[in-house]
Amino acid sequence: MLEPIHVSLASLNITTLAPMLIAIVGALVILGIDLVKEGLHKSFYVMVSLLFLLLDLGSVIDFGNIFLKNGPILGMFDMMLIDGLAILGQIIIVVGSMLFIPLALTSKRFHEYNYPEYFSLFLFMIAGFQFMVATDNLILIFVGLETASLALYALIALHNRSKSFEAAVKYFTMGALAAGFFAFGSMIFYAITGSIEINQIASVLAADHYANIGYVLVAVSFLLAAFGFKLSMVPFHTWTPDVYEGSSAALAGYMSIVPKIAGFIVAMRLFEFLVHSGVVWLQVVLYIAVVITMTASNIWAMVQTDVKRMLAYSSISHAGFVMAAILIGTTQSNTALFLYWALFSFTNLGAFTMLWVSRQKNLLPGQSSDHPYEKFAGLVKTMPMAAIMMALFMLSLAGIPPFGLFWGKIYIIASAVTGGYTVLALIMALNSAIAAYYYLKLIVFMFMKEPVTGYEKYYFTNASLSLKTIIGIAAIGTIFAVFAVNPLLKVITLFVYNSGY
Amino acid sequence: MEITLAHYLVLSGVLFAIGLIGVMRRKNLLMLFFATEILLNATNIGFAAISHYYNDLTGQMFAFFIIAIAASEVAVGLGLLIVWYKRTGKIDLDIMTSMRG
Amino acid sequence: MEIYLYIALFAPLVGSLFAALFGATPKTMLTGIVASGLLFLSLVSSAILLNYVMMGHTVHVEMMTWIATGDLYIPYGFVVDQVSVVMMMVVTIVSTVVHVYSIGYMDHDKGFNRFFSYLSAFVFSMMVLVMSDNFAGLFIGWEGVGLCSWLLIGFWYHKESATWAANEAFIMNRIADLAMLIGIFIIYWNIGSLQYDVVFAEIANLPMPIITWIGIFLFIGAMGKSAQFPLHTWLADAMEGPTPVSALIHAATMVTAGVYLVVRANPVYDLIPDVGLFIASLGAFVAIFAASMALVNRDMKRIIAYSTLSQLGYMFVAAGLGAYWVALFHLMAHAFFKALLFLGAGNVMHAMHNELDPFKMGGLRKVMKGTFIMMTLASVALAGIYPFAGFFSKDLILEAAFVENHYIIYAVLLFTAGLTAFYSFRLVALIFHGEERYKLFGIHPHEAYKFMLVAMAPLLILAIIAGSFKLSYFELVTNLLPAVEYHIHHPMTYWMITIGTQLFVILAVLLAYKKYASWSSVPDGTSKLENCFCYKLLSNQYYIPKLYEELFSKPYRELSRIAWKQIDLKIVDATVDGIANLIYQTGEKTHTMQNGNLSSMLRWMVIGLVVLLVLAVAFTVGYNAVTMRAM
Amino acid sequence: MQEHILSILIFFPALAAMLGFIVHKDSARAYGITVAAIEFFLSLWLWNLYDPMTSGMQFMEKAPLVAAFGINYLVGIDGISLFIIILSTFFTMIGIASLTETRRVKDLIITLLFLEMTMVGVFAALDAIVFYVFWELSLIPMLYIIGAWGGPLRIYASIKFFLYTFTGSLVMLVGMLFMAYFYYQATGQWSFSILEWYRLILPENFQLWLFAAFFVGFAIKVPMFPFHTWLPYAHGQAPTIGSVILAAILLKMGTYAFVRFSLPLFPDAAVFFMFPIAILAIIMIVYTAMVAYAQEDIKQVVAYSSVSHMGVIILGTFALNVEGISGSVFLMIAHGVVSGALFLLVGVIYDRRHTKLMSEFGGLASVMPRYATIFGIMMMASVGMPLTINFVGEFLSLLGFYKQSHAFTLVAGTAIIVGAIYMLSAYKKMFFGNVTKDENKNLKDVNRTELLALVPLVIITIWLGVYPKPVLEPISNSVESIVQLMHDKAQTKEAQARIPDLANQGAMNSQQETH
Repeated sequence: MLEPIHVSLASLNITTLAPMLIAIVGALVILGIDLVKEGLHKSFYVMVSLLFLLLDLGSVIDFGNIFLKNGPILGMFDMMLIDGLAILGQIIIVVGSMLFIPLALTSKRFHEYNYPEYFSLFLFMIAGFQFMVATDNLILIFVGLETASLALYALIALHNRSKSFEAAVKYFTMGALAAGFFAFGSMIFYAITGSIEINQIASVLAADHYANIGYVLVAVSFLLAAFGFKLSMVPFHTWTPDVYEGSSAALAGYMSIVPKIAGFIVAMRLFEFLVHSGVVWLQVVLYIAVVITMTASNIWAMVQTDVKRMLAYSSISHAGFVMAAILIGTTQSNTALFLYWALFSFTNLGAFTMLWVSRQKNLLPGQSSDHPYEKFAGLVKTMPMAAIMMALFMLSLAGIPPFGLFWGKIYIIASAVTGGYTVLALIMALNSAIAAYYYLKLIVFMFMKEPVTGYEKYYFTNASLSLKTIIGIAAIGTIFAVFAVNPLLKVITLFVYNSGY
Repeated sequence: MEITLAHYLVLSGVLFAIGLIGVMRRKNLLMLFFATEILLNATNIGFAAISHYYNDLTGQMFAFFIIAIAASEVAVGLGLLIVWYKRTGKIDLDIMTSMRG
Repeated sequence: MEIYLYIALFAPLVGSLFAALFGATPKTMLTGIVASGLLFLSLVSSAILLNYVMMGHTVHVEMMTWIATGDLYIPYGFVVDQVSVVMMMVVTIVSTVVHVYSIGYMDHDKGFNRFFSYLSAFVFSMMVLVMSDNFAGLFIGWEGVGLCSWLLIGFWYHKESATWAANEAFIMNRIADLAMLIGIFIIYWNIGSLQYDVVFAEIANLPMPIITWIGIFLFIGAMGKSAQFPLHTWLADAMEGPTPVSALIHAATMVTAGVYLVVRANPVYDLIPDVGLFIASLGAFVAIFAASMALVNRDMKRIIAYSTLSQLGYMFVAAGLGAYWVALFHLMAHAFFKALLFLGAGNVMHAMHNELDPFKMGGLRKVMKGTFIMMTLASVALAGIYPFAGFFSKDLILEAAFVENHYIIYAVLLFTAGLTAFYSFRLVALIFHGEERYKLFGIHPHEAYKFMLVAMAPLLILAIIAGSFKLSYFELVTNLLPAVEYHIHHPMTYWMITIGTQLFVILAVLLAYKKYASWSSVPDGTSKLENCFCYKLLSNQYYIPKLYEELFSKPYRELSRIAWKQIDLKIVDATVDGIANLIYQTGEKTHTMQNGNLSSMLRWMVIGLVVLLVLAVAFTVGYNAVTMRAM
Repeated sequence: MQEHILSILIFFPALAAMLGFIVHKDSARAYGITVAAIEFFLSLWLWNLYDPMTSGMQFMEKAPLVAAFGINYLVGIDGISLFIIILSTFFTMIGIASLTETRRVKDLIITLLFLEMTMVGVFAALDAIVFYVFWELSLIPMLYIIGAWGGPLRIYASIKFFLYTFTGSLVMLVGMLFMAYFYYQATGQWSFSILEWYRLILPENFQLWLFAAFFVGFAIKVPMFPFHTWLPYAHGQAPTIGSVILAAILLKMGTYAFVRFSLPLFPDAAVFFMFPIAILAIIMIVYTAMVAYAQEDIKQVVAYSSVSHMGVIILGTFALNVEGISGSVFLMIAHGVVSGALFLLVGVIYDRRHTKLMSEFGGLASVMPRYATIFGIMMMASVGMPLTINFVGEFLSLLGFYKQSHAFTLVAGTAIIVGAIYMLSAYKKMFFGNVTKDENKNLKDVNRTELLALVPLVIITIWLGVYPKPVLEPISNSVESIVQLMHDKAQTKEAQARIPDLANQGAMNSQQETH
């Protein structure tokens, strides 16, 4: 029989759970309040969620300080690992969520925001993502991943349009398959090394000099497929455009940011040690995957007729771009990843919010999707400020200086240069040129074409003060990013470097 | 014949392959969900066997978690399926193509 | 003295700008008078400078910097020395006359003011050309006269032929100018300066090939301005301009700029006698070549233009043979009588309502006595009959050729002298003698204004007496130019040659009179002569303009079209668009993989996994194979 | 204020543009003229403050932007950039003053003011990233100007313009990052300061690659053959003001960048690539001149003529000696003035007839004499008549390159022939002959507003042609220091031979100065 386990509470270091617990408690509180009093206004839930997220953020930052003093913190049988990556990841997750959750405060009514469950699911999802990034235990990663994903499927479906259900079902099914890949991959690693903790796997593999290289590669193949799905690498990306189109613009924007950063951090933990251990196969495969993902999705984005789908493909391309940082695997590139994503989240927040504020209830005759380019034709004549804002976000996405993403872009390309990936750097640069085409296309529609009648009544109908504020924040973040880059770089480098990446 | 770890793993692999084929071939949403369950359970067999082989509980723990997650997946999946069925009266995959390109 | 230099130089500019002020307004007599007055002022200043220079001084000023960078230093420097002062005198005399004359000639023209503006601007450019103390300054004037020539040839811009001729002249000159620029570049990079004094002092230290190249390129430049073969076609076409322009620019001054350049650069050409010989040979060729074309031409002005061309050939012979002072002397004499001839032709044109075909004139001496006398005397001078100016200068050239033992050149020139006399008097005879064929066309000719004739008088006098300046001229210019005297040592030979020449020339004159003085009908292209090959060859200018059209203009036009339509649009641009389209089409073709069907999406995932697994297995197999072999 | 004059010059128009949103649309044009005039006088004041005897950078300002990555806001000017900046502010002023556009003038003015900021910024930037920022940023206003106020193909033209130049500059960006990385390897610090890069001596093979990367960006911008095909479309479709700014200023960014980056950073590579580039330049000169000759649209003639003249600028730049580079920098300004004026002139006739086909005109000289005169002067300047501004530049550029290759210069020199061919024939088609079209019989001559824009250009054309010293001298001084730098950095034998050593020519210089 097994010996009873004696564990002292102190050694559990249960506080490492604090950020996630805050989110979970928040979710439960919202459910509890609903039991007590029904029919509260959505603004109440938004604010409660925001408050809990603030607390969450506070505790993460607290860990940040501890980390800088003492180094990585372990807890819960060493399952929790609070290192620099975890902290940075959580900050981006929580801040990103805080920026997106006020998008519920639309002026139009959407039924999903009347359910308190929406907000509690949202918080559960955040807790899931936080778990994903704050561990190197494959079980916990799996649990976090699934918690978040299941909540996300439900959130998408809550948008209550037939496309949303279709999107949710597609996402769900493919997610289930990806979960299978992940589990199977983990199983193979477990079989080879007898461990499911990434750092132990790494040390075991290193100890026997990758004797079972074949099995390792098979395992990596499965994990790559699983994370390829999560990070929407070609050809595992097929869900992305459909899901983005099906879900509300707010949620689509959210999906383009937060789940991805969680995925990136796990990918970093999983793949970088392999890249560094000289698994040439992985380098080659990642190289190919990165290039194909960037290029193919750019090319597909060019031919889209719907802005939201275009942005979906564009975010695939951006993900591919950032994936290059993992391939390069230097401190600089990992720093660049976080910098890029932080800047990207501001810009994408703005872009998707702009779509969100002009959401239509009913499609016009002949209109096949929510946000066709024609909808924005001649916007500068009807709403110049809106057009300028949208153009600003597009230019930033295209990497035109001095707007936000440009700085992330040059830092990643610079890391490719310093990492010795010259050709990759060139491919990345040239891809920006292809990408510029479809971002420009929207600008062309907005600034150089005559308005198409029928759409004008939808512009900004969904806008409320808080949405405008969010757009303003995003715009300021995008324009003045250059002043934020230096402090961001310093902090990120500190965290990344001290985590050993 | 003694049943070794290898047999379990082969079984696990075969089951996984069956699951994959099911995922690719099935047009009925419900059957599709079954196929994904097969995938996960194939993994479970593998974990249990390896766990026994190493005499280490971690694998079994992983299997437990997978079971739990599979269960919640089914819950969410069936929920979606029911709503979809209510809306369209069908659970056929091929009608689910309103978004493309 | 500097003040006179500046007056001589800038008075025409002031005149030009003054006239330009009234450029768009209707005719004001004032512009003509002011411009002419200022030119006269320039003439006076030049005369004062001439006097000064004759006393053995030179004037050299540096007004200000033009271009200075690196080691290059080009000032606006002007020099009045023995050579340039001669040119200044020629230019100012002829142009003053032409200005005054033009007041009458352009009397009825709408562009009266504009004309004076251009004309004075031309004089200014010409003065810059002759007075500059460096090659770059010369080039300013060089291009300036080209520009004014373009403006003036195309003065009647509504005429297609005029504007065409203007462009032709400009572009052909540009070809030569390029060579001139290259010559300047060679000078700069080998000597480090473009100042005449520095260049001529250092030139002898350069290696021979470089001097040769300098000489060749500068001469090509001169060929363009002086319309030497093969860049000669523009000069005849340039006759589309108003006649005073032809007199001033295309006879007296601008076209002699090439000769001036060779004379000015004599230290260079002295070192390269082979190039000099080439120049002389080309000159001789052009002399006879142009004269032959003048024989049959039926356009009064073109005949005179060919004669100009021919005389330029003479000048180049002299310059090429090292007889620079002779070349300059002929230049001067030629300027006077040729300008006179042109102005006379202008009078005739006026009288004949712009009719140019001498066969349609005849018997004009009765109504145009003054013009008749002047043109006849000018032709005598041109023919080189004693004691007119042409005799002295032309004879010297012949002597030079003879003395230098270039007998072929000598023979050619001698023969050309006969031709010259023939076509000159053919023209005079056709215009002024014989039947009054103009009556057939209902024209009532009248003599030109008195003051125009008076204005021409100085030229007439100079055409007659210029030869008598020979000695003082020789003394003057040989301060600067090599003082080679060409004396045929044997007096007997000398007299035989001189008298022989005179006889030959007079014979040609008589022949011309005999054949044309009693001409009675207007040829209509049916006569036997007009249909013989030689005649056609000559009247079509040896088919050279046609050849140029076929060989250069048309292919260039065609090539340009091909460059645009075929290369630029269909290759270069199409490649760029092709790449863009390729990318776009790839997107169009492949984005259907996103067919929205969940099954196929799942299949893509599995395919992705399978590909990864296959790669993994392949790599492992390969890896193991490699490691096995290593063991 | 003097220490910050460059920042003021850069950001004043941008600030004014922001405030311009508030200005009522009827007053927008007056506002634009006012702002542009203030900016222009500021730039004149800058010239006044500039010390022409100093060859180095002046009015330097530095502020950290991304200190961790070595990116600083670093601006400063020398003789090379000073005059291009003045040209930019001048043309913005002239352009706005002569604006005849009636559609959405306010938007146009604001866009132009933003464009002005980017132009001044590019030429003042001494930090590669700051340079790149302004470089890219300048595309956007131009994109908008072409795309929103252009002709029927405007969208195609504007996107082509944008994407083509953008693609090129991305390659250049990679080059810049490499350069910074080399600097990092050499010194352990990141830096994008051009001045610090100047101190770096790179191995030749790196130079070649980096040169090529920068070249792609610059060559497309210039535009060099065969990357030039965006230009005819851009010019053909752009409104007058767009063409004017594009031709006068934006194209100069490419050639300026060659002088600022390619030459001093990669002297060995510059020598290595001298002849290939010279061949391209010659193709530009001759081939494009031929294409210009074949055009039917007067604006396209001017557009292609721009490419042809840019060829001479490139040639002068790669002469790699003081004469050539000074000449090419001077020619940048000259070409800016002349081609800007020519585009303005084309705009004048387009406003009246709404066509640019030469076959629609003919005999304009009698209907519009003043117009014909000004056009004629500018045409002659474009053809390179001495005593006009263009001649000085072309003469020096060709003179400079003659030192490097005689045959090439001879071929390139045909510029003065082929240039005359297309220009004169175009002039003949438009202005000479009889007035054949009834529409042309009552055309109004240039009016006062147009004269206001054109006359200053004529004056500059002649003034700087007659007396280029005030501009040429500072340029020459700064160029000398660049050439010396190149010589000092040159490693290959060939480069050392081709790039003159000015320091050891002191004897010769002093001899010249005694004049």
